[in-house]
Amino acid sequence: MSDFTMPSLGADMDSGTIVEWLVKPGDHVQRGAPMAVVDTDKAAVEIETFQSGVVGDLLVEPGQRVDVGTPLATMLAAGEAPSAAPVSVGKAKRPRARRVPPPREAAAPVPPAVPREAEVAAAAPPAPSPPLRHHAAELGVDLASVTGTGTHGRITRRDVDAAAHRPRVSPYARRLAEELGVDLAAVTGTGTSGTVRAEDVRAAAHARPEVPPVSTEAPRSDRATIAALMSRSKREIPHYYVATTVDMHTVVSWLRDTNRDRSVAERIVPAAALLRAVALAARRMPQLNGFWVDGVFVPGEDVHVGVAISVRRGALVAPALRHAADLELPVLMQALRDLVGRARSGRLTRAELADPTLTVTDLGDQGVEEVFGVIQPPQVALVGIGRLVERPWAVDGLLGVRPLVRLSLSGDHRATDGYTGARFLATIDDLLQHPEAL
Amino acid sequence: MSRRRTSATGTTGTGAIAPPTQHRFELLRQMTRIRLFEERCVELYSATKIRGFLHVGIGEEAVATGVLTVLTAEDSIVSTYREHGHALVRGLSMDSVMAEMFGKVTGCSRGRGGSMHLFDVGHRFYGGNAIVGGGIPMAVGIALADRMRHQTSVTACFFGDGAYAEGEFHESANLAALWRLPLLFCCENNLYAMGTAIEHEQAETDLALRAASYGMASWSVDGMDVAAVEEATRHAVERIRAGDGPCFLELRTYRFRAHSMYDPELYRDKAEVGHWRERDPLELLTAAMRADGELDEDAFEAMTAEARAEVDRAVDTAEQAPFEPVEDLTRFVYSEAVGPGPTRAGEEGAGS
Amino acid sequence: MTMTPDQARSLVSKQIRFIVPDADLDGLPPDADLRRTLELDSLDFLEFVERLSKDAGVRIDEDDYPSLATMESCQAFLAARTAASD
Amino acid sequence: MSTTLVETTYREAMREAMREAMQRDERVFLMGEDVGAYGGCFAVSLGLLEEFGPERIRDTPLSESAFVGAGIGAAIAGMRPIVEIMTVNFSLLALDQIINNAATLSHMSGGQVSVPVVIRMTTGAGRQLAAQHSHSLEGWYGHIPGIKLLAPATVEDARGMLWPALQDPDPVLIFEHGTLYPMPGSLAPDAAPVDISRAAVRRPGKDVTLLTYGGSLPKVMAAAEELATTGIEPEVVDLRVLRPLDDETIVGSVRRTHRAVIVDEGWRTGSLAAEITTRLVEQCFFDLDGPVQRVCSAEVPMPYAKHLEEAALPQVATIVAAARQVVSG
Repeated sequence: MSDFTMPSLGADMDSGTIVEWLVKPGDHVQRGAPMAVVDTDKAAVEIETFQSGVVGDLLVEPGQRVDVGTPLATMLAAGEAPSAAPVSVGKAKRPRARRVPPPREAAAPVPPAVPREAEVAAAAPPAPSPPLRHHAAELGVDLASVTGTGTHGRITRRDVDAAAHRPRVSPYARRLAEELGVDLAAVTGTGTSGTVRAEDVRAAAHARPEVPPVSTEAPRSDRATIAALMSRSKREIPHYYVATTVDMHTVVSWLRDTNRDRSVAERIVPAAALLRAVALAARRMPQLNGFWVDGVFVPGEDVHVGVAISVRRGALVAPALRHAADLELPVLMQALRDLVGRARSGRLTRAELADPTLTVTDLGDQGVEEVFGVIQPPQVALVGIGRLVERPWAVDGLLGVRPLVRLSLSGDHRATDGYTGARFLATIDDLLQHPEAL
Repeated sequence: MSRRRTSATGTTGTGAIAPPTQHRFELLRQMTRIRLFEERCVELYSATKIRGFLHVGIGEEAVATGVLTVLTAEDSIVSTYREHGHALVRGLSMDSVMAEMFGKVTGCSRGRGGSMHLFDVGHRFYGGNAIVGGGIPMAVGIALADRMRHQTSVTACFFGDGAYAEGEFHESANLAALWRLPLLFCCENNLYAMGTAIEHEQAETDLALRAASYGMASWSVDGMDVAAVEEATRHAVERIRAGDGPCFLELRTYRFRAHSMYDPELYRDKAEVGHWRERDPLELLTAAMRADGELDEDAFEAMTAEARAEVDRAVDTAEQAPFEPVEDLTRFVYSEAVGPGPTRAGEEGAGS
Repeated sequence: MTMTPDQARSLVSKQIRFIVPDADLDGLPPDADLRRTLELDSLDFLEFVERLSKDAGVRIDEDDYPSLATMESCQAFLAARTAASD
Repeated sequence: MSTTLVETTYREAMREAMREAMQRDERVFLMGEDVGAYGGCFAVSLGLLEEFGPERIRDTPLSESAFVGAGIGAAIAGMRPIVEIMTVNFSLLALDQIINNAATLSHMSGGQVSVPVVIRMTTGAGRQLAAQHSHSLEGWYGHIPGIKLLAPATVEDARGMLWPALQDPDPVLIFEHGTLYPMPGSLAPDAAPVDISRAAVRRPGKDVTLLTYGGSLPKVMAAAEELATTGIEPEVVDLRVLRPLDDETIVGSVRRTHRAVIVDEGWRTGSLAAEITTRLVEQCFFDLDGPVQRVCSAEVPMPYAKHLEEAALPQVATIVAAARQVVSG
């Protein structure tokens, strides 16, 4: 026993309606014989059987729509008896091609439209379109307060933007502003209808006052926040300062040797060695590695050295070189390069911008020999590094020329005293004399 | 360059000299393979295994078989969307054609062409073509290339009575005749351009008569009698190889089923179909062989069973065959970096 | 193949522009100290050296750093270093 | 190697390219309307019939579909035909062969069939030939995967693009702007083939990128000179290849100048200029300091009267204005 199923008569046909059966149960049919007429929404087509045999039960009534593949009748091998009662055989009225949708219930009577004020005044400008109303709401602009510059006083999108003081900014200008830390709200556009363009942003960036030589920056680089932080630091933190000169000869010559057989990409700069020494010293003297909060020193859970980085055009950020005490010198070097690169392209992670446990300001490249930095609350220490410079220096009683660097420490006298600060610098100095251990 | 105005338009009757028995049995085998293959395709389409468009040539088997049995390996074929018979007789494996219908990567066009675009450059089968008359100008070009390289190969180009009305046919017929190209125009006149009877689409329905006006030899042939088709083709191909320029065959035939899978056939009545069924090309040949006492019934039965098994195998392999990985979607939009040496038709042609 | 001054100049400018995109190189005097005028700190300079050596295909050791102080000296250095490899 | 340059024209450069190709490769032949006895509608193939004979310089009946299709068929069967369609306006009659066969066969046949045919056609307006003889349809053809499009705008490209195009295993369409044929230029006697995959910076600059191709290049270069006198340094990019577009050069330039003006003789809607603008918005959005400007033909059937045609076509003045608009605007 097998099934005679609804065939697919075209790529876009997924169901059909039996119009009329051309056979009845018990009929002997040859392969290819027409079995029924099917309506496929486009026309009535005869469908044929692919097997010879005896028609069994007709499973689908004329007028019934079924999916392609649905069994329409059973087919018996010769001799099998049909089981169920025969389905009514006959011609059903051909269903109209498109089924008329049932009449909808009488629609609820529409209340007479209350004329909005805009429609009352015949000469009033056309009401703002829904998307425009949405845009205005988004920007918190009260449309009633906006006078339209469009035809017949129609309010245009530009009117809404102008009302919301949203300057139109070219994409390049918007990117430049972000890179240069320029606040777009403060920039006047010289383009058509006040559009802010790249040169406007550059002009704004140049007009900014010079960066104070000494202070470190809070992670947020805009001027107002830094100013608040620095004045709070000076107001609240009793700074003490200690400094020393470190003979960098051993470090510098060690670096020259190891760099000789390193590719340029893996070379290590003195600044990295200094950072490494500070990190190791901070691990040895945890009292300088933490925060002064509500009158109590809270030690940092690990050493995260804040590195003051100058982003182009004077802006400064001090993201943390995390777990610096665990980073071998070559690894720290690459981490440093990566950190600086990302800082400059504005892609620092949240963790990196969170508070370092102490900060280092290396202004050697800017040419100063000694730095007296302002501690960044709530930290309790800041290490200042000057320029590496060749100087006459007594070596075992003889006069020689040595590469020297001035290290300084600004300490929060509430958390530590000059004694600890001095020992901290001495520790850094000692670490720098054994570079291979860095 | 005088052009002999030959325009024999006589119809060759069925009294052709009977080819040796073995050859007639092979013709019967080819026609049986086509018939069983296409009948199975109709079932597979109804069961949604094959999608898109499906145009079967059940009833026109004698045309493909009669023409292609004359051509040699060096000759080329350009066909249309009703091409399964041409492809199978030309030598495309039934597995590769069925796989193509299933859209599998093992299909002869990697599943990208489907029923209307079967390709096999190894057999110089330059595809079906879904644009009515679209392949004809290309066939002119293939013939032109062969002629320019002084080769005696022939290009056979199949098209229907519908294509006969396309501008591309007229331009090509004129160009081929003008340049005396080795091209065989095979017009499968099945009396209907989809749903339009020939008298509603051609002002003059004697297509061979009109073809002669381009200055090429033209014949009308009984497209249901494979022997007649073969004889006419042999005659035309001899003239072409001799450099007499293109020939035109009007092969009068009939398709027993609808134009395509979806076609309520409102345009013709059952009686006409019944009348043409009486001259089913398979039955004509078996009757002729039986009359001449040349039909070995057991061999005939075995051959039919083997053809049916061949179709079953093709369907099974097609069902298991993989689809082309989606990552290959853009491959071959442009030819892939091909090393030196004749690996593609373009190059082979130059080499041979 | 010895590098001409112009080629050297465009090569050096290209590397600098990676680090300081809007550096005003055209107005830069040939003898101006690159590190100071363009505010290149030690890491910037290291990256400059790294890119220059890769792009020019020449080896640059730490001892060579002084000869990359100005545009002029870079041109001379690159000419010499590429001539040496002829 | 004699370095003395030879004075020639765009037309003669293309003719020399065809002569050299036919001398070097016996599979190469030229087919098209009036390419033989008449010497080519624009005299590009003058003298070739006498040199190569009627077998390889084949005049065709006015049957674009047939002879373009024949070119495709001959390419499939191993030849390397150059099919000349007199003008892009008549190529509409052969679109079915170009799109449904030439561009499609390789992919649809699963890589079995390749169609190494070169189809050359004259294009563009500016010679008062009125609407039916003045179309610029590069934008249409640039829409079709499976073919490559070249627009030689210089004598050097006219001489050097044909040989690599003939070596290409896929169909290559070469658009020759009608006004360029008499353009003078100098070439080395044995001019080498040129690259056919990259755009070219014809004039380096920094304030705005002027992108163009084919017949518009001379006008854009003139506009660039005029802008330079007013302190604006434009960079002129000649696309040379219209499919596939050389995004790297286009985007690279606009990333440096932050402003773009595209000059395209096609109608603005759905033009090559529209496609390039979209790619700039996709790939250089954050580098754009002003909206991309397009200088295209007015969306009208090209009028016959000179003053109307000039008003409809991109001109030096309109290019300068567009550049100034995006720089200062």
